[in-house]
Amino acid sequence: LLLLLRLGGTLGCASVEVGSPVVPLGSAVTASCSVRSRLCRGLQGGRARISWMLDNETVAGSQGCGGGDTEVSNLTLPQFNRTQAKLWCWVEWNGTKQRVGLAEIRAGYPPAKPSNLSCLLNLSDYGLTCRWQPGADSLLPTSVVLKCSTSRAPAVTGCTPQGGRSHCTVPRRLLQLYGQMEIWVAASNALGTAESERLRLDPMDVAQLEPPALRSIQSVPPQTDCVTLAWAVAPSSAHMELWCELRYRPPEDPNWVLVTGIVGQAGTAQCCGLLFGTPYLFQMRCRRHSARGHWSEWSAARNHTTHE
Amino acid sequence: LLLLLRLGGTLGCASVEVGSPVVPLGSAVTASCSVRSRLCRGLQGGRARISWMLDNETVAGSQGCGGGDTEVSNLTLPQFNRTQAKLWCWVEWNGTKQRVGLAEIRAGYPPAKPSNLSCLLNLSDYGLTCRWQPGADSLLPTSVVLKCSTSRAPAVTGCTPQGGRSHCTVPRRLLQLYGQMEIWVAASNALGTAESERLRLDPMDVAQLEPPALRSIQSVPPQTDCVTLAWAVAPSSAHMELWCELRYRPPEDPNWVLVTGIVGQAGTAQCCGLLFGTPYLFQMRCRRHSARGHWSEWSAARNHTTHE
Amino acid sequence: APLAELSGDQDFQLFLHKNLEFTRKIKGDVAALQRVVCDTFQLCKEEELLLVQQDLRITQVALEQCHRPGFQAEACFSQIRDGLHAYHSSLAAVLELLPSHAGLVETLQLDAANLSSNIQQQMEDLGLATVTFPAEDRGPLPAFSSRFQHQVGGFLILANFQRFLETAYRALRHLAR
Repeated sequence: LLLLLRLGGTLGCASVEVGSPVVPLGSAVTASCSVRSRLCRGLQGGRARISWMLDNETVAGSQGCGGGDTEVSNLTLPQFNRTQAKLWCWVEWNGTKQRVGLAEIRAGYPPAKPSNLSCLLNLSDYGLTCRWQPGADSLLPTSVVLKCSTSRAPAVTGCTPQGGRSHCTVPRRLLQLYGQMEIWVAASNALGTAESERLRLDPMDVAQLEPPALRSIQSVPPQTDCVTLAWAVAPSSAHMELWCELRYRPPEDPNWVLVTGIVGQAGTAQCCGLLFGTPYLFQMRCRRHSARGHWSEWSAARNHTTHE
Repeated sequence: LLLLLRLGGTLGCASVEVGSPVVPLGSAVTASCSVRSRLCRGLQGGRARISWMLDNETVAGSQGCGGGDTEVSNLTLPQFNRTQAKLWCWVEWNGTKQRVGLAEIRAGYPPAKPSNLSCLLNLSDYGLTCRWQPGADSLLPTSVVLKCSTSRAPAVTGCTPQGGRSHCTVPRRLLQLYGQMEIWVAASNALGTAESERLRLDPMDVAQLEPPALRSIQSVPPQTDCVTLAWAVAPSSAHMELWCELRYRPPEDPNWVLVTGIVGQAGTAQCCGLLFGTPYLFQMRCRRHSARGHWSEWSAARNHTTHE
Repeated sequence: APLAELSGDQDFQLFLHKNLEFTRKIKGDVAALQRVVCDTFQLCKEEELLLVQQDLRITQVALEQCHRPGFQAEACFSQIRDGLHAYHSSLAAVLELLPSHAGLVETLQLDAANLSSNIQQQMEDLGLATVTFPAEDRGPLPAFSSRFQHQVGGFLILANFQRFLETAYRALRHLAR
């Protein structure tokens, strides 16, 4: 009543063997189809006439005796140029053609070496997002993972890119903040493996700071050509020693005036030499005092018109 | 100043007991705070002066000896009208007031009986979405679940509404299609439970059909006042015996002409008596032949101008 | 009363009409899966697999009580119910074969189980002799000796299930007014 299947691995009426189910693109593929007449009910005694089809195209094999009542047909495809194909073995039986064996063949390349690996630490969730160039498509199912190790823990999978993307985010729990880590990309498929260069970094050194906020701008005191700006860093970098920059310009002037070396958390900064009665745009950005890591984006612009 | 609380289960320096942590709104609340001076380091020998606060308001208790070196203060709140409050027990110690005990009290009502339970079966994923009226808010944490049972399986939780909503969807695997099911809502909180009326239904009888599609409309043959419409049911109801209706009207005419009793899967329907050279709007809807369950929405309207 | 006499009974007719529709739905879903097997594995014609089918020895679920002459309604109902139960288990091999269509295969298993228990419930309601099946009759999953055999096995299970449903459908329709 139920699906009664031959249990275990005993060979059936016919079987197809291939040198390798995955081959480099353009290389040769050899296959053989063995038909054991004794095990194919209805084939007893007669010689099995074996034929081949590559997907829907007939291809010629060479048939001979495989000893006992086994017929064998060997096939060589000198240059296999499809990335994927089904190789069917057929036998003629009672005037019909029967599919009796199948080999699914894939072709492609070993994985290319991933390159240009870079990472950024997001200070809101402390996830480390890394990006890289995957290199040429291997045309084969390829597993890509980002590996990371610290001085105190062996290499683990930091994250796995989804949907064939070339970036993923290592969660906080796998990071060693303020410590040295090694990060690299490992790609592997049936034809080989490849690894990117190893990035040695402290996640904090690649922190993407959130921009500071310009609170207010006032002239100081009314008759001078200076203004005082009140500013504050983003809460997520409140515990850091920062190095900030201010830039300002009249809206129509393409060139910014840059004030560097503003140190500290929150406070005020002063700019002098401004023209009177002129509208100015002000922006500020910061980065960690250790001069490692990236500048934050420029803050939202704030405008202020100096007094007459 | 640290709160003198003793770890582990042994009674600490003080403890607060309440009649019940959850009471009907407006009813009385009684509490007692027992202070065991011997166990309160620094309190030995002196009489503990106990006082109470309900959230941030002082409330008066009556203090007496609880035998041995235990002081007890009893408190009665005749009419507890807050839905939630913290009842603090304080003791004076070294000239300071110390929090030594806490009881968190909630008040509300038993759950109201859910009503107006109705369900619809979505034919794309065969999820049964049920909605109901929750009734008056009990002001207490109340767990609400949709229960379902079939003649062959005991009651199980069909689904749990999320975020206080009054609807949820029973997944296909818990349904008995074309069989009799019982479905009801069960609500419970600390003060009681309530159940809705039980809905006895076959999920298929509350299937929400997708509207049919009007494929084409042609005049038949050129000189008559009839048109033939070609229409098809939605794939999700391809296996159903359907009963359909057609309606049509000139755009500016508010009244529809209705053609009922169109039976069958896909085919054609004919309308006659149409005015010549007049633009008409056509729509169609269906429901299951067994007259059980809901009409589908009307199909997208299709217009056709009859020949001159 | 024997099933045939009940043909006039309104509840029985409602049961038949509902489950005729249900069977049509299941047949449609099996046909959809057969199209997936054809598109995915290029296994589309049963006549090309007669030889290798003998290797697999996938037996059909016989519904001889449902064929005329000698149509025996109660026995036919029992055979349909048992057959649905068997296919519910066999479809596990198809589930393994088509992971990206797990939803459709699982729906098919649920439908087969529901139809089987609808029939069981109706027989109980009519007081007919009933054999209750253990809820979960999951024998060991069949072990195929090659991917090709697994694909052919999946193809044949669906083909047999489609034939089974066709016979069951005709039996139900024979009783329906």
